[in-house]
Amino acid sequence: MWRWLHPYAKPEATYNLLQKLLPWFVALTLVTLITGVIWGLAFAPGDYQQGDSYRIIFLHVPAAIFSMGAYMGMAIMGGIALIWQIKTAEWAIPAIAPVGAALTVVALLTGAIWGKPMWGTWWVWDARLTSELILLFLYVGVMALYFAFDDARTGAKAAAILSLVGVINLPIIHFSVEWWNTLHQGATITKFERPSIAASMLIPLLICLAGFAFLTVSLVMMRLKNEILRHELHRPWAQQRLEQD
Amino acid sequence: MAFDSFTDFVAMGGYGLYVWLSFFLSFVVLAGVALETLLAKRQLVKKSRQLQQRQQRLARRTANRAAVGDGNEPKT
Amino acid sequence: MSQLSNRQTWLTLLKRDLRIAARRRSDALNPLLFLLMVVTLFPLGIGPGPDILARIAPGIIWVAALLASLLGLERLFRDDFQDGTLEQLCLLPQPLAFTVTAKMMAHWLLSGLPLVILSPVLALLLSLPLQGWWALALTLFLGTPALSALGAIGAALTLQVQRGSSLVSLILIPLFIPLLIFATAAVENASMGLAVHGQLAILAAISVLTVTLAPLAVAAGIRMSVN
Amino acid sequence: MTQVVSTNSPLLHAERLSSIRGGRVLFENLDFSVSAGQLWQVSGPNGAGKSSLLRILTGLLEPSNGVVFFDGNPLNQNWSEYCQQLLFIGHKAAIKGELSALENFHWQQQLSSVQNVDAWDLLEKLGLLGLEDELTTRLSAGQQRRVALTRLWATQASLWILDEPFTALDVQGIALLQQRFVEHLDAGGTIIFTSHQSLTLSGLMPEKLSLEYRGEVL
Repeated sequence: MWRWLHPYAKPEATYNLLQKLLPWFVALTLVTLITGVIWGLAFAPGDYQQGDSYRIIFLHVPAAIFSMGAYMGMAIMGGIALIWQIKTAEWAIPAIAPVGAALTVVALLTGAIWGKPMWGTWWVWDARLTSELILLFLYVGVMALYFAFDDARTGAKAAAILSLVGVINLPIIHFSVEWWNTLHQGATITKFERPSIAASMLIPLLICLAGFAFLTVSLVMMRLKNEILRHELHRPWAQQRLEQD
Repeated sequence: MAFDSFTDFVAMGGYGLYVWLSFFLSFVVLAGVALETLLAKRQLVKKSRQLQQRQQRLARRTANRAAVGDGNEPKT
Repeated sequence: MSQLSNRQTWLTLLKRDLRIAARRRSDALNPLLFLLMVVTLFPLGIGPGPDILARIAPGIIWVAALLASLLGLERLFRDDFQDGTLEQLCLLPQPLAFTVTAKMMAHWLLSGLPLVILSPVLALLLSLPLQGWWALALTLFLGTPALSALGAIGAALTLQVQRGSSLVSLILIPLFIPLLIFATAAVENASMGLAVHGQLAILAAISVLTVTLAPLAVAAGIRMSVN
Repeated sequence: MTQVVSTNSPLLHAERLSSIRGGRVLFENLDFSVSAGQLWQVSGPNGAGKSSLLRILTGLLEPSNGVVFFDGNPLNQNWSEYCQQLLFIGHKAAIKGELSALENFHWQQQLSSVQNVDAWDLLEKLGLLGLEDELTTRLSAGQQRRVALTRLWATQASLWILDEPFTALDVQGIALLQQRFVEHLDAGGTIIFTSHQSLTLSGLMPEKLSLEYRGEVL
């Protein structure tokens, strides 16, 4: 597999591949996301307990899942950057981090807004929200570290190491926060997802999940293209590409 | 269709404010990231043009100096 | 050729760091005084009622300890970085991930251990019930090695950054959270007379995991900074 | 005392070395071989990349392109072996200001695995006797340099890489260091050092590697 991937370690080849794939991913994002959101908002039946406020989960759950997923992806890229010294993987870190942070913010916002009618306050120290908040701090740390260096390569390496440290810590943090939550909260809080969810709600949720997956990948691809050009700006091919679009 | 009328749809069973607010804010945040990316691309185009101009200027000056016959390298 | 044993190298580095620290005592002392003062602020801000103080004592002491541990971190590798010692450490035949553990140990002896020793005073000031005292000392004893190890990662990564101390805090505080949760839970349980083995075991496990894996990240960070 | 590495292949071999620092090309496609027993002087104006080249040779700095071979293998493949053969004194001399001259000598010596050097003899030779308990921050630049150079008398390393070893030294100090160079070379050792002033080394004929300043900005 690495032999096959090797040509894409060359920035120009990666750029061309991204250029070719991006329109498809953007199209897929638009189709799935619009379908999922309209289905979720208008066609999925209301919840017998939460009424129509539950429709927020069509955003919240995918955002929460892919905020974590993006962190994993960033850490994997960090590992590749550190072990194989592949530049494109280094540049993927500043491409992924802001997207992941944005997804985390979406998960936090939607969680808080959902909490207002359910719990009566905008913020509750619920396990999932707290984890998301800490995840946001982790993203902020990675980005702050990356931008603290004058030399982008050093910054990328530092951010790569930090994201690996973070990804080892993430399950520990997640587990400790869950445990802390059961310790301090009564049973009055209704959990966000119930164990069983009706198919009529599950299908739009799955479509939304796919939509967010494509959205995450598309945004990362767009940003990665920028990062490649930013670092290859002195090369003729990058200058040509920039003139073309 | 889970709603009888458009007003029902907007009202979201009394939760309209929360549902629409969360969809709106999510859109703003994610569109913000996309917009920032597109703007960064524009900046890159600008920077690339500047760089090209600088390279051309540099090439022209060295060509001029060679023509005049003053072959001294600038001391730094 | 007399091959120098790893143990001897390690001890040389440890002794050197301790001797340097002995020449500048304020570096080790200031975080402790900071901790003491922060703990003093809470009764002044919340009121001196022993009930409420005892209730929040574990949290206050641990949060203050976390903040205090961030204070001196910036200097952990910086002096060695500036005078070229760090380059020499990289060029030792022993792996860097091994030699940095000597520096981490020195840091713990100078920052973590004094905290453990100071903890009864803090417990006294915040009227923590007597059953909680040993639990507090024990959680600090088990948790501070992880603080030193994580702190070393932060310090190594920000070596090249001018005035990196606020950045170090930004990076590290999220990573400290599990320690805080389990340590305070253990002290709370102990002061109520409940069992604390579970929390202490988890705390120890986190510490062991951190102390074994952190040197790799620290070594990578130092190599990157020296480059 | 000094170990002689006897091989037919060059001790250190650089292949197509390039270094780009801060968007500026320091040098490109540098090829050279250093054999055991040779003395090499790297010269060039400020900013030509002398220090960077030495740091690349020690393996501290990664070249932007190219490989350095030690004994026929790339550096990182027998790193531990290389570190045992290498003594590097950089621009920053790894002297601890909070420690005295003697303490500085002791900890560095303990790491260098040489035990049978008499510290007092050495301090006397380098004119540091009487200053041994003084904290090194209180010493002059030349004296601090001498403290750093004590390592050259207490080492088993065969390859010395020295960045500007002669700076801040007085005439006596320079003579002393030259004498040590001769001893080391006679014992089959190898020295690579930088100096931007063209130094007249009595009786020493260094191989020259000059780097020139290139203003190219990427």
